[in-house]
Amino acid sequence: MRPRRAACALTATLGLLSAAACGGPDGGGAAADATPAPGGTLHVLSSIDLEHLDPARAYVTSTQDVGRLLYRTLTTFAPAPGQAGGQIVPDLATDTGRPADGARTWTFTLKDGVKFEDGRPVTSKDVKYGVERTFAAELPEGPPYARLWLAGGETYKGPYKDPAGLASIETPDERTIVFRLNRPVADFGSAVSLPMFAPVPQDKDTGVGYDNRPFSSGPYRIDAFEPKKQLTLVRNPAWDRTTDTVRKGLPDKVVIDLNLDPAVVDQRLIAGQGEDADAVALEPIGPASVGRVVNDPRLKKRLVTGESINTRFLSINTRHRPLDDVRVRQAIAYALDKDALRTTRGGPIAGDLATTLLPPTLSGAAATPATAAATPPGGAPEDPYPSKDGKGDPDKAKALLAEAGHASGLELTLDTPATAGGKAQGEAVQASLARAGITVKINEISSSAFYSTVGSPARQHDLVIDGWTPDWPGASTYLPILFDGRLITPEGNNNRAQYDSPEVDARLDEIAAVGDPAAAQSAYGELAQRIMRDAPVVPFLWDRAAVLVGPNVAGAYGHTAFVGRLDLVSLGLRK
Amino acid sequence: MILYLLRRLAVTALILLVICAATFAIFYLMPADPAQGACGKACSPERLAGIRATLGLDRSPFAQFGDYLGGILSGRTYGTGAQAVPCPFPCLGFSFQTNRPVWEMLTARLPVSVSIAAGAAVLWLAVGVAAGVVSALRRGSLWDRAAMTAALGGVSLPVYFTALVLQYLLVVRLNVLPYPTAVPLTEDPAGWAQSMVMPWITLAMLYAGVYARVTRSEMLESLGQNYVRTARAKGLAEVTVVRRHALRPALMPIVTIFGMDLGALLGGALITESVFGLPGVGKLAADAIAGADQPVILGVTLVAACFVVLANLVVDLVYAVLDPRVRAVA
Amino acid sequence: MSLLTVRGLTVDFGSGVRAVAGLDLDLAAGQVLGVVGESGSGKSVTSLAVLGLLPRDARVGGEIHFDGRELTGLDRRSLRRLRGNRIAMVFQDPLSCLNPYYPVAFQIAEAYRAHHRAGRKAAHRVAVRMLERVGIPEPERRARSYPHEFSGGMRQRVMIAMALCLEPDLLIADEPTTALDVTVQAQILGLLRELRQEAGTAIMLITHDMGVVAGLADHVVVMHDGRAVERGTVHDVFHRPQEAYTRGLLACVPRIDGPLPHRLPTLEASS
Amino acid sequence: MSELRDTPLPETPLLEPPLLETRSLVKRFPVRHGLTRRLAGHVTAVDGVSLRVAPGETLGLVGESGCGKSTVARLLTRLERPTSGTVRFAGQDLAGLDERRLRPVRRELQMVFQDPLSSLNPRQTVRRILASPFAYQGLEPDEPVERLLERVGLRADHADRHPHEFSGGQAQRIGIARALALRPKLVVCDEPVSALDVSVQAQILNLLKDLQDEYGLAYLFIAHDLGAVRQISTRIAVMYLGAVVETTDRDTLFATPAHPYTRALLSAVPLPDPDAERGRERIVLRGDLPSPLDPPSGCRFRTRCPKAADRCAAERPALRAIVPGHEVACHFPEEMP
Amino acid sequence: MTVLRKLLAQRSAALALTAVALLVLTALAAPLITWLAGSSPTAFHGEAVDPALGGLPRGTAGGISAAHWLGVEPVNGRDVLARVVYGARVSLLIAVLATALSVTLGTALGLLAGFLGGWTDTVIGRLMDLLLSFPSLIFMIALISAAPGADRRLLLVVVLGFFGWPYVGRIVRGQAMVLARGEFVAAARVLGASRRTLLLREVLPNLTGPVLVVATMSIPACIATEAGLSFLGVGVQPPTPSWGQMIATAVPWYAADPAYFLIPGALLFVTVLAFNVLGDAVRDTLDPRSRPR
Repeated sequence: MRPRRAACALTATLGLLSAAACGGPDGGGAAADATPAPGGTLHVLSSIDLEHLDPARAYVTSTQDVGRLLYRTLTTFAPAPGQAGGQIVPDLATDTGRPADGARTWTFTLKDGVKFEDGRPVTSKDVKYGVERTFAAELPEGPPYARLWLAGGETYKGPYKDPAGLASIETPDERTIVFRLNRPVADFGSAVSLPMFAPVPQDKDTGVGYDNRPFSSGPYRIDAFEPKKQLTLVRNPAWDRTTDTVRKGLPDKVVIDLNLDPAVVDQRLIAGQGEDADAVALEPIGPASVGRVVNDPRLKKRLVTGESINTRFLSINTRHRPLDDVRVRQAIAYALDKDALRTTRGGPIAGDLATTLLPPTLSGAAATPATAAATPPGGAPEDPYPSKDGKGDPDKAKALLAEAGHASGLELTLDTPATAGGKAQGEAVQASLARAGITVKINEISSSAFYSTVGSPARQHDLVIDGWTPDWPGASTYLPILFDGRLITPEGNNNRAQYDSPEVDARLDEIAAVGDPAAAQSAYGELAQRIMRDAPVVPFLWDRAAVLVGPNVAGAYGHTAFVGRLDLVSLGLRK
Repeated sequence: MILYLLRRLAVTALILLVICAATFAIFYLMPADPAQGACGKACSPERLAGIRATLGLDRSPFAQFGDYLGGILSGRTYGTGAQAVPCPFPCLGFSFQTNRPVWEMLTARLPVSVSIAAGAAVLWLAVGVAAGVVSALRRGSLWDRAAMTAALGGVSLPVYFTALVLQYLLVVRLNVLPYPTAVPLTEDPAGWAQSMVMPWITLAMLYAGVYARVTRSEMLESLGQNYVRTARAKGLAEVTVVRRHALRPALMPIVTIFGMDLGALLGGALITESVFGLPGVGKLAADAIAGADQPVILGVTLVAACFVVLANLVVDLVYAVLDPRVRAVA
Repeated sequence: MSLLTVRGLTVDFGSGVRAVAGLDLDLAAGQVLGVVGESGSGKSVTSLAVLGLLPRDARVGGEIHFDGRELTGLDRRSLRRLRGNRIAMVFQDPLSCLNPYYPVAFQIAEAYRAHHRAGRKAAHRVAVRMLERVGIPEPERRARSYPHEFSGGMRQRVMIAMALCLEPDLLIADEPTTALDVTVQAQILGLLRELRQEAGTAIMLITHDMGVVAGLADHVVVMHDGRAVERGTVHDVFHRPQEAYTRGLLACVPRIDGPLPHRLPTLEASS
Repeated sequence: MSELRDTPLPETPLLEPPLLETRSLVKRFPVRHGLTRRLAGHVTAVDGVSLRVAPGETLGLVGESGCGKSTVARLLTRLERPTSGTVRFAGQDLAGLDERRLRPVRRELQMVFQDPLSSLNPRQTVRRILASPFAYQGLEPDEPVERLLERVGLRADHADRHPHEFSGGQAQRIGIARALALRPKLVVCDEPVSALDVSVQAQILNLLKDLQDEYGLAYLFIAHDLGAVRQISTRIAVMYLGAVVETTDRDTLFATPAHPYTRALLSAVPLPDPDAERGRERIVLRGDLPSPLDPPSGCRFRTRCPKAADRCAAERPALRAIVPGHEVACHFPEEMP
Repeated sequence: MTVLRKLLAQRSAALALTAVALLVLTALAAPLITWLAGSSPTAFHGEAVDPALGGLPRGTAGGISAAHWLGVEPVNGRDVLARVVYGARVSLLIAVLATALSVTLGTALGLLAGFLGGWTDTVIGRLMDLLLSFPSLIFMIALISAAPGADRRLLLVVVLGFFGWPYVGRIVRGQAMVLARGEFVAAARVLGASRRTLLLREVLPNLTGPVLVVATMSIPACIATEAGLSFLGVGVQPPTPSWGQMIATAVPWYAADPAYFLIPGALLFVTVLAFNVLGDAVRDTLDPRSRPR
């Protein structure tokens, strides 16, 4: 297994705006039958906003997808559909990193001839500065890995307060950069694919304002950006195609319309007229459009499907009575109508019903790229709480509830974000649990307040529709974050089941010490099954993304790293 | 007169201050914590505190309100040192979600809202007032009944219903118009008009109904006035009687509601802009509310209120110009 | 020869009310005809019927001859040419009869221009001259004033100026002094008297006030319930009233001269 | 400032102590104008009015519109509070009384209004309207509503109708019945007949007189119609621009008016007699009533007075008796024969 | 009641009144109707929708069938008829209660302001101006989303009522001002009526006309605003149906399943129209000026 990344937990798992959000890998190279040509203007239609273009703050899939057009990172994902896209390849660096000292020291060498948009060469100091910025309190949203892993990271306050810099990042010369870590990190070569490892020239750093106009090292630079409205990218003349094996840089211009109505995005792409012929959607199509697209062979040809490593599940607050009784939780796991939940997201096109925590792409079986392309859902581990067609088994649930002393039913509260998708899913949970005699009250929370509410054990209720995408393919940024009882925090908590099992905690530590990624992966697979027996969460969907592209767009495929959405760097127009 | 204007402006400022304070207070009660939102997934308490300090959220509500007011008058700076974010006058706050001063966001969105409001206003005034005048002149006729039924229908149609039916018919089914996009008038007048047609019709259907009804009843009122009888007794042509003696007084109340309506619309047609996905002030407000971008909500609320209050002032002044009875003593 | 002859005039309203029920009137050029009656007697409706100013739902029957022309059923255009030009009208409440949005001179000039080819300036000069003639002080300055800036008496002078600027043959004055105080009423009546002598305009004076008629009219018609109950010269009607109604009307008005009865005689009419 | 404020009321030959007496009543209203609602000044609607009404008599208060006569009525019935001056009713000073302590006084001091229809609550039946005097005073009605109606010449079956079902004259009869329900001693009649047709006027005037004869009422009868005032009054006061210019008994006033304004007023009333009218000498007043916002100095009437002299501008004439019982506020009153 | 008789004499008003009555009846009889139709507003009917087509209802016109007379909702297959009749309950109840609140507040405050005048009038008048110049829609949304956990129906009633009262207050104030100057009020004062009596016995009964008119006009406005708020995402909590809620969920489906959008939309339109026609008729009946001569 190679290191990967992703990062869409925030908007993604709950489908805040569009029906689907984060997804995973698979070979969805549908409309790849024509070769893209250089030139023209590519339009991208998005129903959501781009959160934080600043590489230090970019932690949402769509931003990372767009960011790849703007800046280069030490390593990155291969520009390929399916499992192949999960592969880490060199980008700024000449290789995927050279570990030493038991993976405590990582050395990268920069390629020659990589330039910023003003023509100056990208140096190791720019990369170091870019990483140091992520320590600044003013630029908070990025991933935590630099702070967690770099030696001395816990005390460093960022370059604005501490201009001396972080000693554990060394730049012996302009093209060499050395990271000294406080622990062995086998995945570090994957971690440096995150945007936070992109170069930032210190003299161009405008602090918080850098978000509006990051300095480009990729094929495009920002021409104009108005948040929630439009981002216009034009060709970066200093970009040298020969240094870049990942980005094709075909269109002359990329115009990204933001914050459109999701239904309008679908309809414009279905119509595919005028400029919309040269357009692609950034997000998957909504449930309401599925019927039209699936029934029309010409439209179906323009639908690009990509698999993701995202799992959606219902978290059960194991600390609340009577949910502290495992039988009650198991009853919920039996009762849940996974198929109804999937229908709210568009039906089978939105992905496969989940049978366990880890999607096939992450489970031990799928750990080798060779088998990846053809992983059928059947390859996944067995569901401990099976039901016919995933529609739930209310009788079994009732029996379990009776056994636990709740034959007369119980009442639970479900937290959902106040969005169309959130409501639809909430109602599906409500209806399916009602069949087992469980009354669910829906507590709508304004989407902006949603994470701070459910991330606070004091404020969260009994149930929450949740989900997780690891930062790169592999369970190392999944199970340890979600099920380690020691990581339950009073605010910003990710373990929303508040699952606290010393046995599981100990096992997590053991796996973290395993050096071989493949062995670790299969160990994680077993642990996932162990956790499932306690039913702290009920997985229901392994996401897939179905994205519409305009008739004149070529080179489209869904990319695992971008939860199954299009890989923008490969897109071009047919003529 | 100058003194009067100053006094009115002072009252206006006071009203805005109260609106500002009320909005501020409500956001204080909101559960969403902007610092938490900015801190992200892995947020340590220290980082949270740092963000709070930068955003000024660690100060007392009153101090924050004071900061805000100060910013409007003289601009302000968020954070300190190298990371200072300038927010020049008039600083209506700074959106940390989009990294823009609210004022800049508003001014960027205003042209769209103005386009929508102005075009719709022309349309509804033309249609509504004309229909109302004809109805009043042919009171009880078939035309009158038809027009008034249509007007009542227009008044009863929810905006989003009209908007979506229009979009379904004109765009999805008949394909005669493109989906509305924000095209600046200066760049592509035809595209601008194409994008604006549906919002104009949507709003005009609602307002033309209102205006037709008001015009009709005002016209009936003024047609019953003794001075209209005098005008007829003078032997004036009927057209002159209607235009000069009946319509002019009837327009006075219309000026009032027009000012208010236009003022409210300039502050953003929340639903219309949302349905058509046009990035005006209303859409900005809707998005800001969804994202709990408090500075933006506060800014939009203030600016929208400002438009209404200023529209009130303008209406009063226009009244003074149009009505000699008010003008004479002013 | 009679300037205005009304024969068998009937006016019915859509609501079924018959306001005038067969009225005959004669008014010779240069003469003043007083039409008296209480409210609801149909006197104002009669005056509006002459000018064709009744609301649309009113049905007018009978004949109205003016200067030899039949007015009922006349087309709108011809009727409009007569209005203001040959038959002018002064109404009861001068404030509500003047449009508050225009200066008084404009409203006078407007009447003038409706019937004469005249430029704005020329018409304005006519208006100023007329204001002067009806006794408005500083007519040049006051011409640009608005109706609300005038007192009640001055407004009625403006109305009269407007009515007379076209030198009509007939002036219909419908309760011209009712809304005014007695001292002002005396001024306006004086003005009407003067104008009649100077211009020889015939006046149809409609009022409920017997005193006003006595001072100005040559002939009198007493109306009651849409009919003329008595007609004659002013002298005959006041000194030798034939009808009980006329006598009652004269007797029930408390006077400032003559004997003072303890109780006033009253009409049998409904109260 | 009025120089008249403290002038003692001249002696009048009253047989009894006055029922109502006002001294130097003044009422000012602030005037706001136009768009700005700017305070344009104060209108002194009533400027030092002193009046007396004896039991059983009728004092006519006459004047043209805007002279302040209606304001006097509202001051007497305490619908307005005076700016200064006193109102004594049956020996009691009403000035300091609050609404609660005024209530018993109101039983004896009633009012009849100008517009008969708008003075009756359109939502109430006549029965309820006529019961309200007792209800508001907390009394039991001492006679049935039907009896009250008959007294003012209406039928008993009118009791359950609403005001809009009545003609103006009938409505005014109801208003009178309401005012009389509590058996007052003084009724202030504010233009009670001016909204009515002439024939109805006569009936109401007769009714008022009949009721006076029957109950020994006193009236303060306010009107602009000199004929009506002559018909009903025993004494008459003439007002001009907020002040009384002349007061005397009825016959004297009409026979030998002493104030130039009174004379002009009388000469302006058209007589229903063509011969008398034609030969009549008329005093036509010049110009308009001066603005009450900016009244002329000295004598208020001097701007329109045919007799005006320098003294009139300098000095405001006091109301003084030229013969006993005949008071005039003029520097140059008409000589008495 | 004469007003009712006069209303029934006008054809359009009679029609509107019938429509409103039917609506109220439907709302009251919602359980009976769903029992007859054999449906429930919350039960999912997975078999009625096709997951492969994104949950589009099977069959024509939004899945209209013998089992589902007005079709089913996409995705979850809930019965549209059941939701529409239960939605009528919620929408009407909210509108009526909000109107009751705004009319009570508006009448009380408008009456005080108009009758008492002076500083009372200044304070209340300024308050009304202030509320009227508020961008109330923005404010309502912010307010509702700022109060988590509260009963949305109650919150909607309070918010709609609170922002609605100045419209009532303005009219009542104007009327009360005219009435306060009326001679019959002066007559009552001369008779010794206390201020309380004047307000409650003399002035208030004369306000029933205008208040009835604004109330009739306010109900459709509240229904529409409630629907608008639902449309913008701050409606009643699921799975409670309200028309606005239904329309809001139907919006993304308007092209794929127009019936789903049109049914509650058309009902909303007809209801608002009926109330507006009724309001007009009430005003015409009570205000003789606007009656055809």
